[in-house]
Amino acid sequence: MLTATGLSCVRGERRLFAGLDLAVGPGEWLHVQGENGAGKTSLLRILATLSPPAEGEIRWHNEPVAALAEDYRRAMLFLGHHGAVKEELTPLENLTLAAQLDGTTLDAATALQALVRFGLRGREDLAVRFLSAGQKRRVLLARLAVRKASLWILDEPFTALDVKAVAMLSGLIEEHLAAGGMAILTSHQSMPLPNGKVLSI
Amino acid sequence: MHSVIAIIRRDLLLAMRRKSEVLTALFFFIIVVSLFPLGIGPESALLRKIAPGVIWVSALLATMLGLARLFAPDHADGTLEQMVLSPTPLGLLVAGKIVAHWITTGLPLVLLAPVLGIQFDLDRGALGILVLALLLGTPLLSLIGAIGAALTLGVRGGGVLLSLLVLPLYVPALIFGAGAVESHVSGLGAGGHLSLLAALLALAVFFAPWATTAALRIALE
Amino acid sequence: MNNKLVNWFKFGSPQSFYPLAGKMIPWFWALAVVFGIIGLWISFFVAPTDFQQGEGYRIIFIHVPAAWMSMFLYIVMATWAGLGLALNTRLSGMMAQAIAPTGALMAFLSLWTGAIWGKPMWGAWWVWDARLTSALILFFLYIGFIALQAAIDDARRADKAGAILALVGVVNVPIIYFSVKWWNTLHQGASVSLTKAPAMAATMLWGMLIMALAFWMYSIAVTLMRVRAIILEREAHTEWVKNLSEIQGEPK
Amino acid sequence: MNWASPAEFFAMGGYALYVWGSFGVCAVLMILEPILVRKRQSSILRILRRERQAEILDTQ
Repeated sequence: MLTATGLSCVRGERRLFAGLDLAVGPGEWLHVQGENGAGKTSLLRILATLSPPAEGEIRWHNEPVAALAEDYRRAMLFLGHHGAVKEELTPLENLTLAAQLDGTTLDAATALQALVRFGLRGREDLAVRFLSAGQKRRVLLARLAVRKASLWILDEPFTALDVKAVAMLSGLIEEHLAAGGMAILTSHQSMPLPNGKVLSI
Repeated sequence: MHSVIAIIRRDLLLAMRRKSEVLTALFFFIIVVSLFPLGIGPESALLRKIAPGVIWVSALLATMLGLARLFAPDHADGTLEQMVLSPTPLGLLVAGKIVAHWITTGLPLVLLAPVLGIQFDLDRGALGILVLALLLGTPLLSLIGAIGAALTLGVRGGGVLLSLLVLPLYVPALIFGAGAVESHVSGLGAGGHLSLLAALLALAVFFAPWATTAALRIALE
Repeated sequence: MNNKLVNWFKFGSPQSFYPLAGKMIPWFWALAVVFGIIGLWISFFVAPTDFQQGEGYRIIFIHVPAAWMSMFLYIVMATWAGLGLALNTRLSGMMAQAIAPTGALMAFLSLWTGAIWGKPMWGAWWVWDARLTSALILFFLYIGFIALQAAIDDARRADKAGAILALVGVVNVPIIYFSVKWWNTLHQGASVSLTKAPAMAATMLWGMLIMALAFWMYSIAVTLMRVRAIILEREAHTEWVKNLSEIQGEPK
Repeated sequence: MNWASPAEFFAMGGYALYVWGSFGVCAVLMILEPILVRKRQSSILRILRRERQAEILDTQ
């Protein structure tokens, strides 16, 4: 259960939003809407503890996230504009190394299975820089599938995806929610997912 | 510990895939050192005297060359954010990256230095001290440099600014490092210099990852 | 106790510090001028001619205070920066930013006067003397701090990054000074020293102290002036700045 | 008193260039710095006044 109360964000001299409250429970997802520059990304970065809020508090299962530190970071997965995918490494290496940096191990079979699921069969050993933009995003989807986290914070996850990949991602998120996970997403288009709570800033 | 080894392995793997960057710094080092005799003249007495200083200054510059790219690629592709959000403490991951940086830039310099020292007619004892001093000094350069690299991350004119910030902080390493060989040659013994260098290294090992981590968090805010 | 803390935080906000600084500036200028006149009078008319260095030694009366101030200001700057990092107060970063140029000026003056003094005494404009070399590096550290802050657009981020640099610098300054000194003795540096003038007379010491006070007051006055400008630049769009009487007037 | 005449004072026992070179540069810089800071202050004040006036014109 993630709750935030009275969040505000100041960028430079501008106050992007103030007094923002939100709550996401198991099996729920939150759609953060807003115009360009309204502070969607800033909100997600605050929720991910990348930047501190100017005011307000974020709680995870009723404990302040600042006190939880590692435990919160283990339970949460944040994907920003950039994919955190290394161009020089192969999709397989990317997946296993990312898991190791998180302090977990990922066996090759599971990683391979995830890559195949997202249509990257035959590309596992090709450096990512030889993949197309859409295929690079699919590597990220595979990472979502293998990383065990109960809270997903995804910034514009549907950009640069073709119809098939959009279906795959929404399937993945639905699966995650059905298993009691939580998700916070931003997007300026309408979401191909049912029953979301909407937060407009 | 597991993830520290993972990040060292990852950075070494990346360096292997982008060999040109590592090799450029290395050849830069070789060329700069080799240019000095051409500018100064071939008298071996003079060359012996300037050798430690020349090799050390070139090592500083060669280290600077790769520093700007220590965190920049990770920053650009979002890996740095994932490192900050990793359950592993950021300080450990940063320490791992610094170790990897040293293995790809510092260690080759240490291994090459005796070969270049021969160009300057240094005897065997002096070469040994030179290698020892570089072995203690180059990790220090990577550690201090990492602070500068983190501070200038994503900043306008970062590369030039980085050298402005970092080079003055390299002064003690330069003095004790080059001084070790000199005092050995003049018969005073290099022990004092080397132990001071080791003391600086110990201080930097504690202090630099902390400062680098703080600077990285600020850069990402 | 608690009340005092509240007061301290009150003056720690730019809004209340701005008028306070405005009131203090003239007083510090007055003190700077008074001490400056007394100091100059001692340096030229009271202090006797040095039998070894002639009249040239009178440079000491600005060289030493400038050197002291350059080091002292670096520590003060790092302290403000560290406070800003620890307490997250807005004013601290602005103070650090306001001190840096004056500190750099002091470091430059101590370099300039040291070099000029070197010519008649050592016969060279520049001698790699331990004090001059460390002053040079201190000057570089100031320039680095100013350049880093200038390169970062977001003021809060500039403050924090500058604070880390200043703290790293403050740990390094003694190490640098010590290493340069060590290097200098190893290389048989110059034996004449500006501050080791034979039997430093009491009048000389007084002259230097009073000049140092004048430099001190000057630094405070200029820093306060600069911090006022910085406050206005950074808080330009806040209500209290818009309601300042200086802005309510007609534009010239 | 150290000096018999003003000329002697300005000659500084043969060290005129060095002594006046130091004190002169010091004086110039210490006068210049506050002037520059003052300029910075008045330029930001000018901008703020203009902004305020624009705001008044805008609301009228």
